[in-house]
Formats: sequence, C-alpha cells, structure tokens
Amino acid sequence: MKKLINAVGDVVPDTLRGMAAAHPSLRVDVENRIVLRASGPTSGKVGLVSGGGSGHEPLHAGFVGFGMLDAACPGEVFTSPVPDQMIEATKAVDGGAGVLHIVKNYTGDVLNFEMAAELCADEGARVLSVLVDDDVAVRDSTYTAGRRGTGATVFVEKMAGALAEQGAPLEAVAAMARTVDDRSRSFGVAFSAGTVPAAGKPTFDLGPAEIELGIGIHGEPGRSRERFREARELVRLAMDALNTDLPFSGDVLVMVNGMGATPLMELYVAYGEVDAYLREKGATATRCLVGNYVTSLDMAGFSITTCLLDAELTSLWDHPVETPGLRWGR
Amino acid sequence: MKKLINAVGDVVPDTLRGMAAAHPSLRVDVENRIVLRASGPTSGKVGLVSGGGSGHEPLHAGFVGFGMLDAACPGEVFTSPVPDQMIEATKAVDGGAGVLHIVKNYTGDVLNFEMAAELCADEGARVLSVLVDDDVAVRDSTYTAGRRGTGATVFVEKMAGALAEQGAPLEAVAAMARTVDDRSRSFGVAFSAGTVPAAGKPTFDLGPAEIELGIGIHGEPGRSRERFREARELVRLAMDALNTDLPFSGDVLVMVNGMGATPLMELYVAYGEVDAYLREKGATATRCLVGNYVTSLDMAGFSITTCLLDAELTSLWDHPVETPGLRWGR
Amino acid sequence: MDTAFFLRWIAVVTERVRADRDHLTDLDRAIGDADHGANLDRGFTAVEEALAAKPPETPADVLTTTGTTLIRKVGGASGPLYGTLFRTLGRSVGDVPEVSREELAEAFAQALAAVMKLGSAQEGDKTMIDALAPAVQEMRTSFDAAARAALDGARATTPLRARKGRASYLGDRSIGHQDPGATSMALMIDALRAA
Amino acid sequence: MDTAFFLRWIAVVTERVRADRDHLTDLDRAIGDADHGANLDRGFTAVEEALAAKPPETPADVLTTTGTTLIRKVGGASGPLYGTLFRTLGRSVGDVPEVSREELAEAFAQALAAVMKLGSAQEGDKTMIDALAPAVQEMRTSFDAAARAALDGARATTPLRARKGRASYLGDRSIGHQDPGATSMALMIDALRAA
Ligand SMILES: Nc1ncnc2c1ncn2[C@@H]1O[C@H](COP(=O)(O)OP(=O)(O)O)[C@@H](O)[C@H]1O
Ligand SMILES: Nc1ncnc2c1ncn2[C@@H]1O[C@H](COP(=O)(O)OP(=O)(O)O)[C@@H](O)[C@H]1O
Ligand SMILES: [Mg+2]
Ligand SMILES: [Mg+2]
Ligand SMILES: [Mg+2]
Ligand SMILES: [Mg+2]
Repeated sequence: MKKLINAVGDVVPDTLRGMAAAHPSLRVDVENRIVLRASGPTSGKVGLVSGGGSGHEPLHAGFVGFGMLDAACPGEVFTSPVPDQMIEATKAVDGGAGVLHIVKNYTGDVLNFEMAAELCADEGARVLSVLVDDDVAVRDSTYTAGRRGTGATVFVEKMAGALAEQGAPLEAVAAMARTVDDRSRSFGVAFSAGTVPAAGKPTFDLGPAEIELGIGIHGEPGRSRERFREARELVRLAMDALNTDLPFSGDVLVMVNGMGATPLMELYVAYGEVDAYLREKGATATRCLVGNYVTSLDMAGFSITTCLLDAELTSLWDHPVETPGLRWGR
Repeated sequence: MKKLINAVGDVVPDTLRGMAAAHPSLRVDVENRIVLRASGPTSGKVGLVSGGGSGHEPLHAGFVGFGMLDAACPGEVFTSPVPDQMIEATKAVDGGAGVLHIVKNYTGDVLNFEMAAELCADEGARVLSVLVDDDVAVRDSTYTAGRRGTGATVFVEKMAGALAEQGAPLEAVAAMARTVDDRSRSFGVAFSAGTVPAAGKPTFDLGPAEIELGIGIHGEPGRSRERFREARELVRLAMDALNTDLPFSGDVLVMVNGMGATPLMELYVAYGEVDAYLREKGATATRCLVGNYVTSLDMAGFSITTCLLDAELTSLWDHPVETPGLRWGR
Repeated sequence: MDTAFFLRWIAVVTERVRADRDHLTDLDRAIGDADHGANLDRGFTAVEEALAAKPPETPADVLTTTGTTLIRKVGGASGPLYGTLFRTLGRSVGDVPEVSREELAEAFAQALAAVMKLGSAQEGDKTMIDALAPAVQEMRTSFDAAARAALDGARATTPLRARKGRASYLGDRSIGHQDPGATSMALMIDALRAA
Repeated sequence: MDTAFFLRWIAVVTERVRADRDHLTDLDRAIGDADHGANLDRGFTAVEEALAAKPPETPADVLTTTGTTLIRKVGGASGPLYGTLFRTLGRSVGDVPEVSREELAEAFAQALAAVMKLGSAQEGDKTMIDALAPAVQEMRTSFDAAARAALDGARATTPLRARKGRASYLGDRSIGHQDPGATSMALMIDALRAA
C-alpha cells in the first residue's frame, strides 16, 4: 500500500490539519474532529450540520462555508462519526434558528446522528434531520437498510444551504432538503476498489475486464460484477437505471463524479454521453458538475447523480457559494 | 486497461465534446481542437493562448475563461498539439493588443509553438512566447532539453491572465509571465504510472514499495527510483529540492497537486507537511491550491509547486477568475 | 459476579478483539466496508483507557463506562449498537456490588430488546442479533451453553441474505459470508467463560 | 527516381510504421512518454490520405505534402522534426520530374542541417540525428550503405546518455535503451531500398 500518509492511525487528524492550514475560512477542531466556518454561527440562520466517514473528500468538510454547510463531522475512514462530534457541532452552529442534520442513509450514520439529535433535543436544541437516500442500485424495501445516500448529498447541502443563507426557517430548509433528495437519483460503477489505510489492501479485487455495477461510496462491492464496457454503454446502463426509477424530463442538474482515481478527461467523456442521453429523452442538462465531489479513497470508477430541477431549485443552485470544494458568485 | 472511454482514437474529441456540453462559457471547436471563451476575443485585451498534450486536465482547456486563458490547444494524449491549432487559436483571440503563447518547456511543445508563432508573425500578428520551466528535478544545462514546464503553468496562466484582464500591454503581460515562472519551482513524485489509452499499459511499472522521484507530467519515469516513504519524508524531500534551488522566504503560493489517482484526503495530509516545512524556514504559505490541477492521466502521486509572492503577485492571484478549473471572485 | 469479574470480561474481550481484528475486518471486507475489526479495536482500546483512568466501583459502572465509551469512540453501525448493549446491561444490573447469572441473563434479555429496537433488526437479518438472541436464550443455563449458541448463531449467518446494515446492499451476494458483527458478538459472549 | 518512386517510398514507410507501431511506442515507453509509434502512425495515415486525395505530380510534391502533413498532424517533437526533414527534401530536389541519387543525397544533407538546426541537436545526443547523420554520409555510395549506416547509428544510441528531447530528463537512466526516433529514422532510410 503506497499512500501519501504518515501513520495509518493519523490519517484523519493529519487530513484535518492540512485542511486547517489550507483554508483560513474554516475553523478546524482537529482533536474533536469538527470543521466549522471560521466566521462562527450566523445569528438567525438555520445551521446545517453533516458528517460521515472520511475518505469521501471534498465531502463533507470541503462543503463548509457560505451557502452550504455550517459544520462537518468527519469520522474515521469509511466509518460514521460519533454522537459527541455531532452534539458539539450542533451547539457550535446554532444561531438561534435551529439546526438541520443532513444524514446519508447508512445504518451507522443514521444511528449515530439519531443519538446525537436526541441528546441535543434533551438539552433544548431545535434539531431536524433529513435522510439522503438517492442510490437506485439498492432496492428500497423492508428487506434492506434502504437506499444509500451518495452523490445527492452535494445537491442537498448546496440547495438547502442556499435557502438557509436566505433566512428561511428550519422547517422550510428541511422540506427543501427532502425535496432535493426526492428529485435526485444516483448510480455508481467501479473499475477498481479503493484501499482503506487501516486495512492495507483493496476492499475487493476485480479482474482486468471486470467492473462492479451499483457500488456505494464505502468500497463495498456493488450489486453485480460484470464485464467491462465502453463509456457510452456504461453511461447508458447507469442512466437507464436512473430513468427507470424517476423518468427524466425538463431541466436536469447532473453530476458526473469521479470516485477518486478516474482522470477528469474520462469524466468529461462520460459527461458527453450523459448529455446526449438526456437529449434523447427530451430533457436538458441545464446545470452540471464534472469532477471529484464524493469520492471513495482511490477507487477508480464514476457515479452519475441527477436532480430534476424547477425554477426555485435552479435559483438555489445558482446562489453564491464559497467553500473549499464548490465556489461561485463570490 | 479499464478506461471510461469509447474508442481509443476518440478520447480527445470525446473529451472536448463533453467539455463543450458541460461548460457553456466555452466555445469548443472539436474538429480543430481549439477551446475558446464563448464570449469571443476581448477587444484591446492581450490574448493568452496555451496548449499541450491532453491527459493533464483541467490543464489547459479547464483554465479558459475570464482572468485566465483566451484559448487552449489540446493535443493527442501526452503529445504536443500541432501548429495549425495554435495558428487558428491565435487568430481567434487577437483583440488587437497582440497574443501571448504560454509554452511548457518540452521539445515538442516548443517546436510546434515556434512554427506557429513564425507563421502568425508572417501574417502580421503580434505574438510573444514565454517558456514555463519550473521542474527542479531536471538539471537545466546544455546537456538536457532544459527544465520541464509543470505545475507553474497554472500560476503563469492565472497571474498573466489577471494582468491581461486589467488591460496591460503585451510586453508587460509577457514580462509578468516570465516573472512568475522565475519565482516558481516544482517537484513531482509518482507512486504508480498512468496508462496512455493508445498504449494500453502503464508507462512504467513500480514494485509495491517503489516510487519514482522527480517525475514529469507525461508518464516518463523520474530521475531515480527509490523506496516508498511516509508523507512527511516525501514532502521534505520535495521541499528540500525546491528550497535548494530557490530558498523560501516571505509569502509563498503553494500548490499541492494530485497526478490523477491520489485522493484529496492524502493531498491535504501532504499540504499540512508543506505548511509546517515553510514555517520552519521562516516563510508563510499565504495562498494555496490543494487538488488535481495538472494531472498525468491516472498516475498516483503528487507534485508540489511553489511561487515566491510579492504584493503585486498576490493581488494578481486574488484577481477574479472564472474558468471550469479555477473560480473565485465572480 | 463482582466488579472484578466484569473488568476481566472486558479485558478478555479487548484482548480477543485485538487478536481477531484482521479477521473481523476481512469478514467485513467481503460484505461490508472493511472496518469492523478496526472499529472495535479502537473502541475497546478506548474502553481499556477509560476503565484504567477511573477505576469503576460496581459492575454497572464497568458496563456503563464500556457502553458510553463505545458510543463515543467507535462510530459506524456497531458503535451505537454495542454501546447500547453495554449501557443497557449496566442500567439493568443496577447499583449493586454483585450480580447473579440470573440477573445478568435478565439484563442481556433487556439489552437484546434495546439493540433490536435501535437497529430495527430481527433474527435472521444476518446481523449481530443472530448471535445475541440465541445466546440470551441459553444464558440462564450456563455461559458455556450461551457461548455455544452464540457461535452457532454466528456460523448460521453464512447462508443468510442480509436485510440490515451495509451487507444488505449486496442483495444475494451477501449469501455465503459469515456476518462480522455476529462473529464479534459471539466472541464477546464466549469471553464470559474466560472471565 | 520519379514521382512513383517517392510514392512507393512513402507507402513502404507508412506500412512499416504501422507494423512497428507498438515496437516504437515500447521504445518510447522506456525513455519517453509511450507515444512515438502512435504519433508516426497517425501522421503517415494522414499522409496516405493526403497523397490519395490529391495525387502529386512531382517528387517535390510528394515530399512537401508528406512534410506539411506530418507537421499538421503529428505534434510532439517528432512532428516538426520529421515534417521539416521531408519539407526540406522537397524544397531541395526542386520542381523536376526525376531526381538522381546524387541530388537526393544533397537534399538529405540539407535536410539533416535543417533538422539539426530546428532541434539544436548534435550527433551523439541520442536522437534521430544519430541515424540520419551517418546515413547522409553514405547516401552517395548506395541506399544499401545508407540503410546500414542508419541502422548501425540507431543501434549505437543504446549506450548513450540522452541530451535532447524527453529522454534527457532521465539523465543516466536513459543509458541502455535504443532511441525511438533514431529507430524510426533508420526504418525510413531502410525503406528507400524497397521503394
Ligand atoms: N440494523 C442493525 N441491527 C443490528 N446489527 C447491525 C445492524 N446493521 C449492522 N449491524 C451489524 O454491524 C456490523 C457491521 O459493523 P461495522 O462494520 O463496525 O459498521 P459499519 O457497517 O458502519 O461499517 C454488521 O456485521 C452487523 O452485524
Ligand atoms: N531536439 C531534438 N532533435 C532531434 N530529435 C529529437 C529532439 N528531441 C527529440 N527528438 C527525437 O524525437 C523522438 C521522440 O518523438 P516522439 O515520441 O514522437 O515525441 P515526444 O517526445 O514529444 O513524445 C526521440 O526519440 C528523438 O529521437
Ligand atoms: Mg464503516
Ligand atoms: Mg509525446
Ligand atoms: Mg464496516
Ligand atoms: Mg514520445
């Protein structure tokens, strides 16, 4: 395992130290693993807290800043953070208008955020939670833990963050977060697995012509192992899965996301195919992100996330944002 | 070889098609392989043209836009573009104030840009060229082709671009580009080689505990093969090389750049070490980029580029920029 | 069983988790995200420190400190679940210097209910519950019987299709692998015999 | 040698470049960036098309079209260098229907000078010059002699330390590998014998 790290056990604090040094706009509590806006809580604004395992950078810490999150709680690599972090973060960002927890749907994240929210409520804080569950590779039924939260997290954090920045009340911000999640879908494909530093080897092995379809972001294998195909076919496969679940129409926000080890060049090749697919269906990609936004360490592969836009969502997307990972309008 | 591409021969046009679809701010001539600002040439502004082999995305096409380049000429993967592209681009961006060619120092880039500049001059255009040659791993002597142009290209394009946007004349923009190059140095380390699609296999093989020191951005091996070390030591090694060549002092702009397959998490770990190193030397990292800016397909590894800032350079760095790959201030 | 017994139990669990760390992680690599061993090792190392820093005075103290520390340090799915298990055990045995096997068995029954409620998992979902539930049944008989039941329960998860946790994402591909959480649960129950 | 001869020469070169494409790329993988074969194949495929699209009427026409097309299509270091070689050949032989071996030898001498000037390389720098320069020396004797000299020159690049082009970045590590450009140059000279 050749990783640009010091000791395996120091990966998360070392990452946070680096983020702190790189981004004066962030206040990073390395010991307690909380990343906040350096500007402190905004009085009268709903506070947005998210968090999850590390290894998905820039998610979540890279999305702390004006127009998006107020705090991020990074856990160990691929391991949900603990309630203490969420409780501290919730206190730190409460500007008097309540706090929204944005939780990706994984048993660990859900349970830990649940415990934190209960304890915060016990202490009198106003906390609402929204679950992000956009991954169509997982059947949402009583026989699973439900759909995973993946790429749509970026959309939820961005648009709910914009609404919060505009001064909307907690219930409205939570409702918007749910709306964005409802309108978003994701599908991921892996060409190779990433390596968790503490584990020292890839989470799964793939042959030279094998891929995993329907992967999540934690290095877990996907729903099926299949033969490798060209970009056009892979994109079609992913887009068909999204379209079957929630047919495309009108304006669409698209993210073509690299899992950590896929060149930007290839993501653009894929984006070209996504754009063509949407045209075919009579829909239009009016906004997009192409790059590494929700990664899975050094996994090679990609995911596609789409969100059906309307005028309000488009304007929330366009609202200025100033974070290490996403910036425009200021 | 599992790459997210269609046919090996279509990688560059497919990438350009994807960029065109993703970025309405760009005008992409897929057939002639020229990427321009959609807004057209700015009258009275010096036009900035750069270009080089593909596979380094976001460099260069991702840096076309307000405050940076006016045009990029992408060649085949790792192969310099041809004079026709540069001639067309030069004509297209000439707003009457002349055109600056920003050329990375590789024999191919130099020769092709030279031919283009001569032909443009023959047709009456005012063209100046600057060479970017920042890579300290290569001894600059009569016994080499000179130092390679790598990470500093981003700095040169950004700061010369800002000055051009402010209305400076061609000579001043060229002089600024040279100043930035003079004050910038780079050093790169590879953990694994990338795979050129047309070649189908990695450009070199490394054992599980081997790394290449002093690599360029075209998958060529480095100056020496050594044993793998922890981030702190690798950063120290790179920083020592930079510091020996041009001692650090005062304000420093730092880029910790991923070569394409290195997780952002690890780049932050490295940035933390860079920051500490500079403090030790009594210098300060006052501006930075941490991410994938000058990549080498799916190579794993990183490079560090530094530039000694003064007040003018800092303000040029801070000047608004709006490109797919770099954006702030608007 | 006194405070020393419970301290020994936790010490044995800590030691075995450390020894089995890579095995647990490998099980989690197959159907999860390759961190279960690391998670528990981190958790019980913190428990060890917490217990050393402030020596507990009652069995409940040992169990509650263990549970709270796991919740604070583990994260993931197993942190809140194991944390809740130990905290519920602590709350159930109450503020007494000695606990009988019957009392412990009753506490385990309550802990099982709490963990099932928190994770909304049933027996057969291919989780730690599949080791815990049969062990609770046998706890009144003997620790030996409980340990055997837990180990059998863990082994019996192999042919199951996961319905909870990360492994459920795999659908049918989760079949054929033993559940990491059930495996670590069996380890904990088995450690009661060595305490 | 008439127009047909030069067309045959370019056709043989095109065919052999295609056949040796992977070999040339492998040589470039060792001390360059693994594209030399791909570059030349792309270039000569375009040359083939250009010559077919507008059949040339003179030897100079064949050579100039070849050179211009290479400059327009190859890129990299070898594009301008080979392009200049063929364009200089075209300019030197002049607007005549037939070219003698002496005239071609003189044209090659001029082309060598042009390529050396453009790339500011000397013999011994481990570049295509190391195959071209000795071939030019022997061109007046016979194509066979020229081809032998070029092949020997290419082989003799193996022990050299590169001083120009990408391979120079490797310093001493460039030693022990045959230069891809010298290898392709030898191929082109050798193809004269088959034309
Ligand atoms: N809802 C649940 N109820 C009970 N146990 C569960 C549940 N979800 C997961 N588990 C247990 O947790 C184990 C995984 O723990 P761990 O790997 O530490 O956490 P994570 O899945 O967050 O990485 C599984 O093997 C399973 O036994
Ligand atoms: N300055 C130079 N003069 C002459 N030949 C050169 C020079 N630089 C490079 N070459 C030749 O070009 C060859 C490499 O060509 P190619 O791989 O197509 O281009 P690139 O190096 O741009 O990838 C080298 O093997 C060498 O023979
Ligand atoms: Mg986990
Ligand atoms: Mg090249
Ligand atoms: Mg796990
Ligand atoms: Mg080459």
